[in-house]
Amino acid sequence: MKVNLVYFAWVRERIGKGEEEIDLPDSVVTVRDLLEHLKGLGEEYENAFQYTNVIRVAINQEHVEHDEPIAGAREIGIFPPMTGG
Amino acid sequence: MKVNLVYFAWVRERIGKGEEEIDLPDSVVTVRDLLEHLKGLGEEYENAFQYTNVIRVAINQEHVEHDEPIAGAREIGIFPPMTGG
Amino acid sequence: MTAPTIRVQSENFDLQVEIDALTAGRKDIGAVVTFTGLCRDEQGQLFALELEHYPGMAEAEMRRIADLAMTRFSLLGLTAIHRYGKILPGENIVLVIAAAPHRQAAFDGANFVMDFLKTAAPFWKKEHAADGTAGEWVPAKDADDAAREKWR
Amino acid sequence: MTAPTIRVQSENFDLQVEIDALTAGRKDIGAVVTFTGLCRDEQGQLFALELEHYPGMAEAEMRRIADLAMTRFSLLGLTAIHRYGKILPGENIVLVIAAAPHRQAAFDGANFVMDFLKTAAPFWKKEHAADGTAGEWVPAKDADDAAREKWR
Repeated sequence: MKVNLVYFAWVRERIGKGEEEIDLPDSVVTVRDLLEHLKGLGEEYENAFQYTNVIRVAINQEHVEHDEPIAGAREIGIFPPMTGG
Repeated sequence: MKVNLVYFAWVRERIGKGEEEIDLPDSVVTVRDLLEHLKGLGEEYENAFQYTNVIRVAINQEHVEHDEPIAGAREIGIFPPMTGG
Repeated sequence: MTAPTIRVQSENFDLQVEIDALTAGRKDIGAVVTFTGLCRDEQGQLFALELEHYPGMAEAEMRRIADLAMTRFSLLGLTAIHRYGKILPGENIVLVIAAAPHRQAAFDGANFVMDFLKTAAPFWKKEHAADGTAGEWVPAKDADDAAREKWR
Repeated sequence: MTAPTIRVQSENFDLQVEIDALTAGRKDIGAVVTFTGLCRDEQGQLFALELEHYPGMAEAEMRRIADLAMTRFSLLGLTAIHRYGKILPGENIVLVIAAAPHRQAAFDGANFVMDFLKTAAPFWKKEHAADGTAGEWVPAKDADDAAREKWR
């Protein structure tokens, strides 16, 4: 499955890019699986996803929990807790 | 004792004037005494002070309760409950 | 602590102008909350409100309320402006601006000032009907007294 | 019910202009509450904040929050504007305007939108120090999550 990933704030800075398209193995079913998979893609990813419990995720621009399935996602946003307002 | 009385809103309209100086007998000690005294000054006053418990009073431009002594008052404001804001 | 700005005036006000005056040159204000009270049309039957006030006492009472709010919510600035005279539906009646480092104090400060202003500042509203009939004085609302009680 | 006005922009905003746009030609609005969030200087050490956002989702999330508030507090109008890019101390970051027939709904509406906007709208602040050193991302506050809980 191919998905577009978009990164923001320190997640973006640590990974070193704002977006990428990646091909996921079938074993990646939920958001949690995705974050664990990304963690294994290299030092910069390991650095960004050291503490996955603080990471927030949006599928198709809507917030989701970590147990959400990612099937059918066109765009997955990955970012730290929000600090706007 | 002479005091300046100022009236507002429907109290003013019922009495037919916005202010007056009146001379009070020594028996008038509190705000309550004053309102009862005014009630006896004629039909327009009786009409204005029919229900004295709703009337609000300020001495020297500060709100006071009906049991407040009026001794030393330069100006006594008499008016209905406020409806600003 | 800056002294509150208190005005009783017949003219309208501009929120941005008043906020700029309050925040100019400052870098410690993180939150500004404003409340604007407008003249509502009661089912198309209102021509205008006429606002009467007790000159001198109106400003004094607004200042007392403002000082209480400044202290209670540690505000960095406060502006309260109340209009008098004839006010048409859709026009402004009253403005309160509260400035604070953080948002809850600014919200509470503006809300507190409005609750006390409604029940303690010497202003009275008279309604003039669209059909030209003589106006009625707006009765005081128990709900306004109740709103004030939440700050005890 | 008028649809909320939602904007994400780099330019500043003018409160009076935004309120006029919301209330123009209406006579049913009795109360307008605004919240403005400003960039505070942390003890003279902040040169600027840099606001990053998730384009598209930022607007969508603000609209979801605004729609919730419109329904929950029976608002007559709502505007939410959030800036992005470099913002200096003393400058505006965010504006929320809530219009209602009466004051408490307007206060609650604006407060609710701010509580949810802080914790759910995809914006992030980075601090740039006055001495030119590399910026730090502002950490999320537990207090902001707690503030949101009061609406449950």
